[in-house]
Amino acid sequence: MSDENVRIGVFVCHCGTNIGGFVDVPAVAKYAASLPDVAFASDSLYTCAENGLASIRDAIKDHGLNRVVVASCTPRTHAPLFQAVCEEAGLNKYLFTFVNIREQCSWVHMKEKEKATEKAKDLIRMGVARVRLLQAQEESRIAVEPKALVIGGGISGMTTALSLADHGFPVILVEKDGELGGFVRNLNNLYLDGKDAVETINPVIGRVRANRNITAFLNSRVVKVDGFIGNYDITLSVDGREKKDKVGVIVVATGAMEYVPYSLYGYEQFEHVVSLTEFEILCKNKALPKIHSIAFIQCVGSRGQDKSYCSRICCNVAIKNALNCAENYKNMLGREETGAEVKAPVEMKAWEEISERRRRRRGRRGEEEGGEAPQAAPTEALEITIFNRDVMAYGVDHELNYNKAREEHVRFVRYTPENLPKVNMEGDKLVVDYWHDTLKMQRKMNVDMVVLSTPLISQPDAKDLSKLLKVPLGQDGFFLEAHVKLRPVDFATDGVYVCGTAKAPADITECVDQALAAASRAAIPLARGYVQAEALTAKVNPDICTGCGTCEAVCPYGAIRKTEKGVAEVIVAACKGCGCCGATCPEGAIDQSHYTDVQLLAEAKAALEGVVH
Amino acid sequence: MSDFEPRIVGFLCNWCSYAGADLAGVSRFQYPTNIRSIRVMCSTRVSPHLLLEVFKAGADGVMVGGCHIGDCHYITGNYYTEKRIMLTKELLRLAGIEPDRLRLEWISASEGERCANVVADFVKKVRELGPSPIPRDSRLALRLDAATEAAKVFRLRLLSGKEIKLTGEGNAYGEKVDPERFGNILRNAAQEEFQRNLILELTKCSALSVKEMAKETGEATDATLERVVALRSKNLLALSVVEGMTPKYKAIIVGGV
Amino acid sequence: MMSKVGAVMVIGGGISGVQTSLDLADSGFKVYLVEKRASIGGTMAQLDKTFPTNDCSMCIMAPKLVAAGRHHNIELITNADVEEINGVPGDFRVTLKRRTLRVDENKCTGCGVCAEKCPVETVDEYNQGMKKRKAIFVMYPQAVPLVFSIDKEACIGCGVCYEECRAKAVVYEKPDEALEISVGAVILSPGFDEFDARLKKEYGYGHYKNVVTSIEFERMLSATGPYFGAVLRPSDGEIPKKVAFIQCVGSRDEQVGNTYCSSVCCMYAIKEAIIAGEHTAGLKPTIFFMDVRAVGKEFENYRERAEKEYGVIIRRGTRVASVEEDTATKNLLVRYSENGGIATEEFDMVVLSVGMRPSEDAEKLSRRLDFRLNKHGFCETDVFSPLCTSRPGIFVSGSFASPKDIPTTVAEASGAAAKAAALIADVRNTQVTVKEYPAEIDVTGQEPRVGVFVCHCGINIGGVVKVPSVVEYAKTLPGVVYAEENLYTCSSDTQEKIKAMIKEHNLNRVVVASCTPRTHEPLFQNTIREAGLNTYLFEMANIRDQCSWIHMHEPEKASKKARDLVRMAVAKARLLEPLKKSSIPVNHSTIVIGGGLAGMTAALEVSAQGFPVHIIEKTGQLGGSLARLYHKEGTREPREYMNELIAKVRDAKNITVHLDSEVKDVTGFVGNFKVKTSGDEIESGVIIVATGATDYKPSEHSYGKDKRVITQLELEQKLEDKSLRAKKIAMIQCVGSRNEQVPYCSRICCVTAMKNAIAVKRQNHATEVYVFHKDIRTYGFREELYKEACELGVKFIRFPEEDMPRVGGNGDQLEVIAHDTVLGEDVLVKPDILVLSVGIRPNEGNEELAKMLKVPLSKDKYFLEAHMKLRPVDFATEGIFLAGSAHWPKFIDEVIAQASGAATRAMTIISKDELETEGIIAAVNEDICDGCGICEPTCEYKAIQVVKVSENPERLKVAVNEGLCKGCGACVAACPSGAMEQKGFKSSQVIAMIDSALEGGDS
Amino acid sequence: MSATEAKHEIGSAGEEWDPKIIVFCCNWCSYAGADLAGVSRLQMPTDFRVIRTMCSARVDPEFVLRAFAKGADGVLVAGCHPADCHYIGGNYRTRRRIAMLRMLLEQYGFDPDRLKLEWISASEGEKFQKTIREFTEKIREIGPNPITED
Repeated sequence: MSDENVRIGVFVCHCGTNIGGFVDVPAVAKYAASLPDVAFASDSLYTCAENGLASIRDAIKDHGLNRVVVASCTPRTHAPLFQAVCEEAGLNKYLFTFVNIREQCSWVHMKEKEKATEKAKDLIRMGVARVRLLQAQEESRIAVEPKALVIGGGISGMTTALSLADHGFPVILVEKDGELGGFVRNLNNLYLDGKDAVETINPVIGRVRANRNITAFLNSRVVKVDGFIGNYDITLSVDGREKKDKVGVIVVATGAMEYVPYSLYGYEQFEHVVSLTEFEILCKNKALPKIHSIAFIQCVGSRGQDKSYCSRICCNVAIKNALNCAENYKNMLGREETGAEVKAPVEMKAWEEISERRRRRRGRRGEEEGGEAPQAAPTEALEITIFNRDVMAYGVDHELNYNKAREEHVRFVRYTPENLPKVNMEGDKLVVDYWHDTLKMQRKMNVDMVVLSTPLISQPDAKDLSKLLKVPLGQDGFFLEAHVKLRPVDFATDGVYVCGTAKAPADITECVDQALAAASRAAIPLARGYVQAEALTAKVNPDICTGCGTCEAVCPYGAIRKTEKGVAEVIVAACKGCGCCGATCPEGAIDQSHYTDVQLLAEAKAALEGVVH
Repeated sequence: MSDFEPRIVGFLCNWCSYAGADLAGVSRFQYPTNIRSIRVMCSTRVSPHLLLEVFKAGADGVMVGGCHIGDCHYITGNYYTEKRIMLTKELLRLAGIEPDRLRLEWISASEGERCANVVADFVKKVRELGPSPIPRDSRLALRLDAATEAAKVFRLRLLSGKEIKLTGEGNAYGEKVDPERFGNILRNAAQEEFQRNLILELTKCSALSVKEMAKETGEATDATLERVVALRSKNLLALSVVEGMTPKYKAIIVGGV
Repeated sequence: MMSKVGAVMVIGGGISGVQTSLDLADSGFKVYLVEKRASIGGTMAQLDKTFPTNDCSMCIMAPKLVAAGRHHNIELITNADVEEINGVPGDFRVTLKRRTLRVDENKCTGCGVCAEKCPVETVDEYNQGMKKRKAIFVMYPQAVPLVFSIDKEACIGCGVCYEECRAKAVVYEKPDEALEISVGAVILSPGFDEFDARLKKEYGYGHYKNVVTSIEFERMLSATGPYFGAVLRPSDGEIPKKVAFIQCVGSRDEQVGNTYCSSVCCMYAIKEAIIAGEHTAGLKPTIFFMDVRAVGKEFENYRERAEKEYGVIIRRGTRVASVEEDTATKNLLVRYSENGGIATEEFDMVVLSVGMRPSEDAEKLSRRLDFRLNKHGFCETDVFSPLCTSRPGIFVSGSFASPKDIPTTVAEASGAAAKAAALIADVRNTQVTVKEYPAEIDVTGQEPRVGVFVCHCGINIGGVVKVPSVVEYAKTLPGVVYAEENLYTCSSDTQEKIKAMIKEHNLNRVVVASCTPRTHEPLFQNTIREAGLNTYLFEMANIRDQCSWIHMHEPEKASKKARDLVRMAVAKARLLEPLKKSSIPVNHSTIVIGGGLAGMTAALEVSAQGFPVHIIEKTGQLGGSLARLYHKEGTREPREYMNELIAKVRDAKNITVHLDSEVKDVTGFVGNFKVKTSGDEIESGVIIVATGATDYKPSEHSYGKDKRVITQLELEQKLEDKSLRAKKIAMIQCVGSRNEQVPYCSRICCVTAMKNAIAVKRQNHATEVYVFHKDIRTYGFREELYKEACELGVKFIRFPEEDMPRVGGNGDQLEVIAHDTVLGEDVLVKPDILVLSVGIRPNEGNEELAKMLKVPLSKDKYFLEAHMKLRPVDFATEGIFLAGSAHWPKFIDEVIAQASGAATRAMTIISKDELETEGIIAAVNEDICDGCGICEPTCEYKAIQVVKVSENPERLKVAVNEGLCKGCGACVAACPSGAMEQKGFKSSQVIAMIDSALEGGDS
Repeated sequence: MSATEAKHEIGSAGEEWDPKIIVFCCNWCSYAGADLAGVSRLQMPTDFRVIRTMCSARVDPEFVLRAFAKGADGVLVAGCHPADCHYIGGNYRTRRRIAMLRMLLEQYGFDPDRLKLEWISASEGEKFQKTIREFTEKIREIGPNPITED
């Protein structure tokens, strides 16, 4: 194309009187005809009307045009229409330039016809300067490997995997633990429906196991990811052995973990101070000691204490547990308290499980004894207190539960961040020392057990995974979606999706919502079988590039990688063509097709033509 | 001066500012005709040397319009735009051209009225500044050439491209670089590269002594000697002749022997 | 018995440390060379030229640095500090902290792309801040090891070096390392620091742009410096017309607390003045001296040439009071004392000759290693044990003990090695490694099968030269059976690849096209040797330093050139032949000629390491001139020390003393000398010349006729036996020195005069002492003697260079009349006794001995060493060494250090069972040679002799002594019949390259 | 400075004839100086080809004559500065030999300036560059080797 003589056609639109009323369109068209390389120029009442389009088609054929400029309204709405006409006439649609003389000329300069006309001429001159330098672009399609990788075997990951598998796509499910189920396995019963957590999740695990489209790997993790949407070469470490595969999309569902409230409120200092998850384990295993009173302290470590955010679910969980305690306390007691109802090993296991968790975190073998059930005399009714900053029982049903808890005489005591409650041991009694904000006085409360409501925090290996996948993490270490409102389960990088608590604290319902959303987003390229690559991508000149990596770092789409020779390469399938890399490249080795430096500068210079030097 | 009609080139991002400008039209908000806009996909596309080239071509003002921070269609593009404009203004300042001739505005797709107001205001401002001195002042033009060349230098572009990462996310050591320290390094680098390129521009045609260079660049002679040392060690400048006790230097044209 | 460790730690990697390390490593000890900076080289690496030969500093030093870097028994530990030391002499454990380079030195190829791309510019210390360097850097281009490091202070962590490094050598989070190393001995050579000229406020350094220090000036003079060797005014880049050198800045200056003389500044100022004039036409240097202390070999002559040939203006006896700046011109007004008044002169530039001060680490080191510093802050040593610190097992060399110049430092470095070696001599060869290679493949008769490996060097070559095209082209060349490209041919995985390819393709020649053979040839030679090929079946094409880097903007032409260079290399490679290094058995004994202080010291050092020694002494007793010295040195008398030495020599079982014995004939060569003396015939591996020198017997001033006229030695004798009777004594310096017949300075007479003057004053304070002198040359800590004499009231009268005092008087009264340059008029002194400070003269027999040994004499008839700076105790002829006053007049401590040094150098030979000859040597084709002998004088190493053909005594031929030949090839080019050849550079090989360069090639 | 600009500059420098120049460098000084020129990225014409010898004294007159006979347009011999020779006095011999060769060349009807001797030390990268530039320029002035034309 570059060898050919440039023959430009300019079509100026009156847009009824929208343009014609304020700009001397015939004069503009006449001026356009006088510009170098312009082989044809005309004006029409409505260029976008069928006859206007036909005239373009004919002119391309009759005058052998190989570049087209339409001067009318805005490319944002009308460019596709004219581009289609060009293609119909056998002209590559990228050899077309749109000049906006309506929205950005006639309509905004309605009282200055002469100047508006001059401006319209200038704009067309700029368009002509630009179109002269344009080159045909190919839009390529890139095949998609119809297979998905889901990272994380918790409720989110399993749900995504099942959904994708039900769409008929093979799914690789990677779980780092020895079993599926994730965090939910720790929980007792679930709020709202009150069902046992394990009973809820077990059927899901069963369905995953049974699904032929799902290959689940336990004790495994992702160690390497190369490629881009539709074509990821992944390397897994399964039981320490490397395993390679190829997938088209990746869903991150790595979940979250519990914050450990070291040195807060006597945790690990006093026996009956437990974290929320530990409490759930006790309840789940029916290993609660006999107690008279229990206190829940909310927002331990969150909302500005250590983590800045609210963990969203803890208030509702605390209410659930309060209600459990009020209504069903006896069913959760350990053996000594209830006779022979529960078998000893289960009971022992609960405390072992807890201390084992604690030991693991500390990284040393605990010297403390296993898990002797704490001794406390049972009473008729349990006194339940929830120390809170605000009760965030959002939504319809949770608020009802909140009301119910109050009816059950659960006490809600508000504290402020300036006056945090303190947990001490006085004699053999746990004491919560707190500031009563309503009474404006310091008070003490004897309790038998304190439950610390700790937030969910990001997985410690999230950073590594984010680097592997070239997707970002937010401030708090959770994965950061492409857009908080409109693209909640996408990453900016095409082909990678996120759901569940990997993104932020969420409850099971929300996780499942997101998981299904992620599955349906991920299914799109899989179902289509190809990705339409952006034609207007960045292009690297490998002879100039030295591989400094600056472009790689600024690209929000992870669309640049290094070749074996160490120079940058644009992943066409992932590039969105914003041009950031080109403007950044310290070597000037990257240009953006269709918006090259030369083209932009030609356009700008055309605007300034006539400036006296 | 009253008949002065500023020539203003606008670079508008496709998704916000260009749409905002369209909305101004659809809503018939009137503004002066002086602006000639160029549509780019993202404001981040506009690199400093490109902007300086536009000034070289004689623009009285250049406006760059992008999405509001946080709203960029390309997620983070406009953060870089902001840094680039800052660097460009610094280079304009060094060259001796009013940085106010360059304006960055965030205009969303819904801000048609604002778009009209911003353009009107900028036209007014540029009118006050008067015509660009570049077409008439060859000395300034040379300085602008030097600024443009400086904007192409690897070091400056690298620093500018890394600023957000280093001050925001953290550097190779996992530390965040103090923005003030980084700013100083960048400004310093901009000045050094500008002055070095100015010396190269000055010595392209005739050999100059350190004193003669200093007279043109406006820097002290000892600082100028440091520039000469740096340029010589990069093989961009060579000793041409010694006149009496005065060595004179000439720029090396790449590829020339 | 305590177990000893056969390894030595050398702390400080300047020229001193490098020399010590090489000597020890060559004598069978493992060496850990610890350097606090990232590269070795020290101060000498910063210098442009060296006095008095104007040798290029880097040219002569770089081979040593490379040798130290490559020596398999030297482990360089750079960027490291000593933390603590435990244990006893012979078995120390040293803890080191190695500060991280943040670059993996095993991966870094030194290609420099990282520094090119690094966006942060910061102060370049190597260039004294006159230039900038990057945050990732090497100190200088020739640095050893050539490993880049990150300056964390300056680094902003942008990550570009990591990205650009194709070798993936940048590791930002690399931690510091703690090392614990067992060694038998420690040698300290951390050097000195320059005096901070800012402290001399009156000279305005730091405020006035055009006042620079001498080391900054040195960088200006250097071709690799900021101004490419030109002298420019930092204020405006103009060439200064008038440059003033101000001496003794921070030396001989009680005000700043440094009472000593820095010993080297006079000479380096003269050198810088000469070189500045050479580099920059029209520049006129003036040097403001208090005294010109040109005490070394050839120094006085150098000074004279500076004045007469180079027009350097020398102002003596001046002290500069202040420097002021003209704020408009930035010129400098130098105010100085002259003729009792104050004079002012305007200059364009002022150079401050800054003195040496103790290394900033001295204090810390002395605490951590528990040895004492002297009152000046230098390492404490004793006159009779100049290389020992106060802690046994820790030795010292170089300017860490006192300010000194390079030759003295190098001699000491070798000397310190002797001390350490003696301590652990019985565990020699226990820690060193000998590399085992597979048997060599016999390639004789095989067709050449050349393998070509072309390096990208990251983007250094590949960014300009189309490497694939070079590889494809190489494949088309005759004899080439294999070619490939590598990202880095020097990386360790590529070495494995090369070996594998040699096996797979039966390669019998290897060509690597990459960087320079000067640094990388040994690496590849080792690789092919490991694959069973003779190391000489290797050839390199330098397509980086001499192609891609110098033709960066012409990729097409550079690619063509690279192809040409590969073709040339292949052309030579086809003709390469395996070379055998033959070995010569070594006789383990040493002959020391001369039984004075130098001879005995050298003999004892050698004997202490367990090797037999023969001392050949001309007279009937040992001791030499030491017998006539009485003044205490520290706490002991020289005579006492002498007797101790003699007793030690007598007691040493492996020392044989041949008294009344003279050398009559010397035959043989290194490893196998035969020396015929008046009585015996002795065989030895090496010879140490320690024949000393003679006092000048004056004829001036009625000496010998008038009993009141005596020499300093005679005065010393009188002081010793308390027979001195005089109210007024006059001393005249430079009698028989620094005149037309004997142009040199005898180095020691000023100090002798000071000692005697002080002793006179001490015996009777009322005695007046007048010293007539040209300069007082009490260099180093000896300056304190001068100071003491002044304080005791000794009067000093400076007379002009060419106007000696006149001695007269009528019978009863001696009269000395001299022109006093300070007063500007004649003065008359009427002494009771006139003492002549007579110079030292070379021995009469030097010429004869030199002829027998085939070693040269200097024009002053002292023995001439192989190289003034870096081989001060070697002769060019291998196996013969030099110590003591036979080399040049010197003080006791200097003699001891030098003699120890000579012993170490000898040890590098006699500690081996056999010597390996060079591979690249001359060889004669006896069928063609007709024994014309034209080649004989061309050989600087006396390796060629015309001999009779044994079968046909009528015919003459030439024989090459393989042990002596260094392989320069001069004889080959001289041979008129073409009988002489240079192995590895045969004419046919070079011609093949010429032809290949000029014939065709691709287009 | 763009690539196109660079091309233009090259194109303008006489394209018709590229001289062939052989450079003998001694291993210790001149070859090291040439390396330093590279390390310092000093740019120079591409027309020369370096052959390394251990000492400049190794440069046999035969080598020089052979080079001219084979069509070399210029021969440059580079060694250590006088007194700096790694082999003590080799370069003095070189100096005499080159002087003799230049006389010889003249007798053969060759321009003796086609043969040049230069002292270049290991730290004189810039001198190496200057020497190559000037010598190439000189050879361009003198023109092609007459042997190739005959």
